[in-house]
Amino acid sequence: MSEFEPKIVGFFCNWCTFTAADLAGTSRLSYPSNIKIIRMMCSGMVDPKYVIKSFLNGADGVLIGGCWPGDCHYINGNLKARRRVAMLTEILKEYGIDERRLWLRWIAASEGTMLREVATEMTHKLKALGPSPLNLDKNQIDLNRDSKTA
Amino acid sequence: MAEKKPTGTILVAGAGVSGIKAAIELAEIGYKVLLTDASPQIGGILAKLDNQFPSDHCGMCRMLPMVGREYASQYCMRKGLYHENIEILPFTQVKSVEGDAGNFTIELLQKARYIDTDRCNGLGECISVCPVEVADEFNHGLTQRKAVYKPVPHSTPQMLLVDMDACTRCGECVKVCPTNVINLDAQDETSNRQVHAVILASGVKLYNLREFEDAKSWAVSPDVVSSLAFERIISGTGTFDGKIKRPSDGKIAKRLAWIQCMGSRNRRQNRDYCSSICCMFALKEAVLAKEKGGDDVETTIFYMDMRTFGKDFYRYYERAVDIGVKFVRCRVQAVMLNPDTSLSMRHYDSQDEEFIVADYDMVVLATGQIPYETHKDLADLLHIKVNAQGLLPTETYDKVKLTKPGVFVCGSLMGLTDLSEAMSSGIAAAGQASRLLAGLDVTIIEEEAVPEPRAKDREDPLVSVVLCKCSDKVEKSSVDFGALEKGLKKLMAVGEVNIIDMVCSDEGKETVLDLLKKSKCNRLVIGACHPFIYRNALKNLAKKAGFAASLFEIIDLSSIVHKGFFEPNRSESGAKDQTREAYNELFAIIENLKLKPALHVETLPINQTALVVGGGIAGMHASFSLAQRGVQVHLVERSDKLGGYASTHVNHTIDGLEPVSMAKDLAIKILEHKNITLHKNCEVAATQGSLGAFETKIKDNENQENIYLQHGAAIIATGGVEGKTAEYEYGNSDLILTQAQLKTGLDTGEIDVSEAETIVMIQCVGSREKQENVKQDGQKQGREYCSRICCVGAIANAMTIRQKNPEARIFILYRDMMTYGFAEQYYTQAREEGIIFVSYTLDTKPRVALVDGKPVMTFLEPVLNSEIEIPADFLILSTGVDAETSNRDIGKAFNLPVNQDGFFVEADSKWRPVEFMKVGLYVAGTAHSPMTLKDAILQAEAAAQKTYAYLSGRKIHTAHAISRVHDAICVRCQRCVDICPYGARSYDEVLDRIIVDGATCQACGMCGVACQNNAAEIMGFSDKQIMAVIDAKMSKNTIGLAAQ
Amino acid sequence: MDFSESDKDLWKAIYNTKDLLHCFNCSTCLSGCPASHGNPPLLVRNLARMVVYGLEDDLLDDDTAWACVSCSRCEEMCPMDVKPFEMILSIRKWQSANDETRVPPSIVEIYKRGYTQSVGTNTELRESLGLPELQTITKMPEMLKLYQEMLMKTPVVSENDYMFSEE
Amino acid sequence: MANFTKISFKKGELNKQLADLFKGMMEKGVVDALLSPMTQPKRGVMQTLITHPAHVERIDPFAPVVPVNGAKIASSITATPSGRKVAMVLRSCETRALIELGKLNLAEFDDVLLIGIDCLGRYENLDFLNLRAQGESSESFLEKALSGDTKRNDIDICGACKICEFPVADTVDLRLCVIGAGADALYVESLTPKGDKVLETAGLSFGEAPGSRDAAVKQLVAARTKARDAEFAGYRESTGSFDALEDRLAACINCYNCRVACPVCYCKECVFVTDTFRHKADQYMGWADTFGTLKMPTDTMFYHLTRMSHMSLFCVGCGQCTSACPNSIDLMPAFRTAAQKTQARFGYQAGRSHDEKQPLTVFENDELVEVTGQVK
Repeated sequence: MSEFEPKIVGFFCNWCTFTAADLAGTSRLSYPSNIKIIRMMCSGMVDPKYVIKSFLNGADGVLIGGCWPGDCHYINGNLKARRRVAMLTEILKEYGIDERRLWLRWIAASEGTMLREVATEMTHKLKALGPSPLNLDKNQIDLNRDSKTA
Repeated sequence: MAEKKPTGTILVAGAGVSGIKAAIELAEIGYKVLLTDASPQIGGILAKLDNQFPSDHCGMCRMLPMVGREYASQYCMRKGLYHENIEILPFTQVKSVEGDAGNFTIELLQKARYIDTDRCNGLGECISVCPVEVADEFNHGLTQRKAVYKPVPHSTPQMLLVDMDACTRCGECVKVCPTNVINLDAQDETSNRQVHAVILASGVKLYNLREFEDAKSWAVSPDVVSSLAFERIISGTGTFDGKIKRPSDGKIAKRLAWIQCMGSRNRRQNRDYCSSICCMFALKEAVLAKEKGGDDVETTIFYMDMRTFGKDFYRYYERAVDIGVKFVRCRVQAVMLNPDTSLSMRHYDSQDEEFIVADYDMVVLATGQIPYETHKDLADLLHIKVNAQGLLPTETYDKVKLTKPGVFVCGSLMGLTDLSEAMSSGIAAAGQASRLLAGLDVTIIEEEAVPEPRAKDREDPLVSVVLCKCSDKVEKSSVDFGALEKGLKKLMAVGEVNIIDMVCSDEGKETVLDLLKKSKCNRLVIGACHPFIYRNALKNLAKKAGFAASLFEIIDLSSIVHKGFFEPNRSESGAKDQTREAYNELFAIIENLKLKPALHVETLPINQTALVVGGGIAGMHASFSLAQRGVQVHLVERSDKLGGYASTHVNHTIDGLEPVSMAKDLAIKILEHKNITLHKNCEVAATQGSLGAFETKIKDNENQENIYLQHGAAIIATGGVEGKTAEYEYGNSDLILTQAQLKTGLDTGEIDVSEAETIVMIQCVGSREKQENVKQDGQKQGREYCSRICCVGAIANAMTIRQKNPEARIFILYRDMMTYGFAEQYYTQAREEGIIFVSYTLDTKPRVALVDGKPVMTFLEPVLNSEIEIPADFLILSTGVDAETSNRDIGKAFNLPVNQDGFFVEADSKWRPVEFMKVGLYVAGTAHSPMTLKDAILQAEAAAQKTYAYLSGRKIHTAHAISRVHDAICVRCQRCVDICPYGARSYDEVLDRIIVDGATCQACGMCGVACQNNAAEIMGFSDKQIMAVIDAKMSKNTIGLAAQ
Repeated sequence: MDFSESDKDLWKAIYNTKDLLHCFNCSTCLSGCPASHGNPPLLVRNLARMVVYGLEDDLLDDDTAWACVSCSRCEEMCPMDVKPFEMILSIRKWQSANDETRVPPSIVEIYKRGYTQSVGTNTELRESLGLPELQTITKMPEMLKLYQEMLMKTPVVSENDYMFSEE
Repeated sequence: MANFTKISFKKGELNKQLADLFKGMMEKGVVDALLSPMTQPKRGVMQTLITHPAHVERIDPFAPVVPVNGAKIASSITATPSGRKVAMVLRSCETRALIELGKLNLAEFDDVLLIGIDCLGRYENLDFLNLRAQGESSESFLEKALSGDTKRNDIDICGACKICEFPVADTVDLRLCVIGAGADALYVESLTPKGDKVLETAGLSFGEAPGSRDAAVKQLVAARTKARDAEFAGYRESTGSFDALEDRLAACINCYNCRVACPVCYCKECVFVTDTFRHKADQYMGWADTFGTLKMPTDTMFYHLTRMSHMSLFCVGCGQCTSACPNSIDLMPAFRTAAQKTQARFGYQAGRSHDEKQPLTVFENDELVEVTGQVK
């Protein structure tokens, strides 16, 4: 059986982490393709619903990338994000979703290297943690396989 | 047929932050800007700085336009800039400037990059094969780069170039280039352009410690670095990923020292000026070193005067002291290299009277500016002569206006500036240029008419997908485009899928345009290689084909395709994964587009009237600047006459200004100007509204009536007053005066100093001290800031006394002489005139006793470390500048923040110094913080320009993406109002609902998250869309691809 | 410190150039001064300050100007171009002119030792670096004698020969 | 502290004494209106707004039932000005929720006299009606409940009340104290200057607290806290995983009663019933495609977790969610355990004080550094 490849939803701030991801891409700093990037205008725009939805859809981890405190284009959206993540972590923990599955990281636009490090580290840690309790696919019918065998 | 008027065009030479700011300001009005830079990139020094005082972070993107943000780039500024009205020309020198104001012909020399950056994909295949390695300028030689390189590693688009001096012409890069854009035989190109005005923003060179005569004393090791090189060391993107390591051996550095005034304040080397920003630079670096390096990092700053003169600078210094940065007031003679490669320096401790030799791991030199050469070159370019100081000659009162008409300066050309001044001066220079252009027969770039919504935009979503094959790149990649096309076509919302070769090429674009014009779809996705490069070309393409801007998306196929490109030998399952990945990305963007409403801009009417609060010099200057450009101005002054503080107290200044007569002249111009309505004896009572439509109630105290003024924007220029004190026996003797009293007394002759033997002045009375330490009438009275004008003011008064009485002994007791910039020369001159300067600290404040009515001074002479007692004929106190007491009331009326010192708090201390968070409200002069006359005028010009940018048109358009309120489900809890960082939301009690100011809203989405049921929502960024994107990205549904 | 006796024009008498007045006490001159290692140390900056203040008596009593070894490093590095070395020489001249009997102990030191500053301090360091022991005139009695005879010919020594007698 | 007034009553006259007290207040103009639980003409006890003193006599503040958390009602009559002074008789859970609503501009306290009662618990609505039908009165309830006995014919007070560590309302102007007061008396305690003034105007004297009150309150709180901890531990044991939570909520039918009943779910309309969650048919099909099946109605887990993220910081533990569920899902512990954690994270306690800012409305530069674990 092939190695477990965790799925990570990345909510990246347009002004920093999203650009860092682009930089990493074009600087050929390859980072794990486990991250599905969704561009946000600000980490403070990440509604708790998005995080919950991601986990419910089977994400093994959620990475929110924002600007360093003081750098936020919208003054303090990142600080708001930090409080929300703290709140969400507490709720998720209560129901068996390990806090190591929800990451908030400050990654500036020029920090393509850091993005790669964070993405790699998170992927490694999630591999060690194993699939999310919401991603066990117990009853899943793999339609692809079905269609081939059919 | 009437000849078409030319578009107003301005050359901004120098694309550092002040040049960029000037360019953006002019572009916002609608003028065309040519923004050149001699270096291969834009951003100047700031491209290197990750951390800027006072937040120790960046936030550079905050200088992007607020209104009309969609015309400009919306990404990190340190990566680059785009604005529809700005033509950016890096690696371009201005070779000549001929002609006069309003009609310049400039010759530009565009240096060959040897790479066609329009077609380069920025992926740097060439870099990996280049065999040449040279020191990298960007990291100050701390790292190596290739001959073909990216000048700013993190810029976007990545504008590569070949360093022909280093290139061996081996041709490897040409061979490997996938897009065939390298031409090693490219030539420099010259071109002539017509412009109406010129703004010089090229900055000045910094002292290079390895080039100059003292080098042998300092540059004894690679571990002695300049402060800019140190920025690269602490930068997260820098040489050591932000770890503070020694360049020589890469070992962690724990003992760090900074040496100030390197290359400046040096009369011997003909650099008798202060570089102004190095003190804050060193403070910031020392603080950062401690924060990044850990508590065990020792930081020592060797200095002469800590020049913490700007707003909040002193508090930052206090913070540095608190976290343990050590300050040593001593200049050292040399850095010595120890046998173990550590560095050592010896200094003298005057208090303990002993020499101390200490070891350091690294030494940072605060290398100052060297302006004369640059100024000389620019003067030659303009066919003018430098002034007596060797600098470009400027108008007496306008720092940004050269005596040569039509040419303006900003940024460090005026003298090394901090960020805030770089911004103000950039805006002010733009303002001066726009004043010139307002009087010329030129026009602005016509704004495209807002397109009418098409009928089909309202129909069910149908998406046209265009995918670029990107020539052979895709052939090499393992994404199966055929399968992708088939899969996408199965989606209900997809109307058509077209795969085109090279969308970026002219033929490609035409093909796409033809296809799209015939399309029945109402939404469009283009998958192209590098959206940052092609975004605008593709946006125009979509527009031409009639697609609504909000119903068009570009997707970066490159990141997926390139993966295949770089790893062509991926396994079959890997290739399938990749195709699936591309499918999922496209699926997500289609899902998003499907749910996106057609957004249209709102057009807001603009009342082209400005309100200026305060009739001091700043207020008058701003009013006149606006009136001259045809803006109607209401000028509100509390007293019964114009002029403010400077015009009543200061007849002449040390730099030859005559504020009283200048204010008088200005007042006459104000009174005579048909566009200005003066409201004397009036006070602001209340304001409501937003940009373009404010209404302010003013109280006419004379006629006891209320007046209601309608205006589109307002400038707060309330000024300041001389500080009060009860220290040093003030008030108990006629011989103890404030500087202002002395000045007036000397001018009127009421104070006779001809017989005086000894005159003592004390600086910083009640200033730069914790508020709680200084009490007066039981009130906390300390000014925890530097008032900026007192040191030069004291010197001016001392020199006047010296003229009247050459025999008098004059002592100036100071803490740090704040004679920054070229004011340093006054300080030198004063010493030359025999005025004696004695420093004191908060622990060794001078003491005064009244003996027979005469002040007898006792103070510590710090050099000789002994107490001096001396009777004085006069004791003069520099009591600084207090904020206008009315600031708090005005702040309340406009809902503007006032800091603990009573000055107004600007939107951003670095990037938006004359703006308030609320769009349409601006600040100028001492209302902002204590400042010199010239700085107040500079700010007034800047505030007027900000105002003019919006009031020059009858209407403005909001952005497409702004937030809105769903009243029916809104509970009016006002969490959105509280959380909005821009004050764009308010609760209207009469209507009982939440109002959004569309011009101010920046679509940050804070309201949307704060509002738990989406009654507040960003149009085009709805929860519904984002959740659909999550669904799509996480979708395991590969039915679309199953048939492959 | 009593200021009533100070002479504000003293600098004109000692070192009549405005160069001196430019001094802003930055301490460059003393931080690398070899004579600042002496006891008492030569503190060039302080001398400049005394001149500026016109502290005549104090200055007359101060011997440190005589400890200067004329390396002129202060002159080379002074950012204000005060020319401190020139000032030191001027102070020496002024002191001699204003007190003919004045023979500073440092001259006695020079007479006895043959040089101004002790050089014995770095013996261990020299040894560790493999450098030979420093050959000083003290270790060459004949040379020292010659040197002393030479000095004895100068008026400042010969007129005060009682101070130089060996006991 | 001497700010207690003793009001003695004869057996069966507790409500009459209270009615007299409030009537006096209204007649003296201390307040213009009274919001209090009142016996209804047909059946049951409901919060009732009384503006005429003549109608005060039917009030029954200690009736062990809370059909609707009074905070919502109080909000509706104070969020916008009415020009009237109103006294409100509420339980701790109601006042605490009301304080949270106040921070959201949904309640205004200037014209309100908050009167808290000592609360020994409430019965579910139907249970209460049955007990009343069997002749139980508020006084008989109090009498037994004060001795620790709340069970009647196998019917007990709700789970939320058994573990409620706030039997006494704290952030109020006046408090009607029965704990430690003895069987024939009740104490009116003033906690604020506003309360003092009311008592003065009403002509009541100030005296000492009943001697045994403090100890009795402490004992009750300790017992409840212990019960709470045991309940939470048991809950976490059984429902600490996502699977278990899914199992617990399996019967959810998206009726949203829990959020309608919740006093701090303050939205006019829940986001889950807005357009945001009005999905198109192909969306459902897409979801079904992923696993081949799709449980309908959708978004039940999403709803509960989101609601937790929205209100757990304000949760006062009143248990109305459990009471409201038509499918008997015991939601209270699910939300209270999460609330315990989220509130603790910010050192916040819902309803503790008017001045404490709600955690998601204030932000500092240098806080919660552990979230990212990054230094500059």
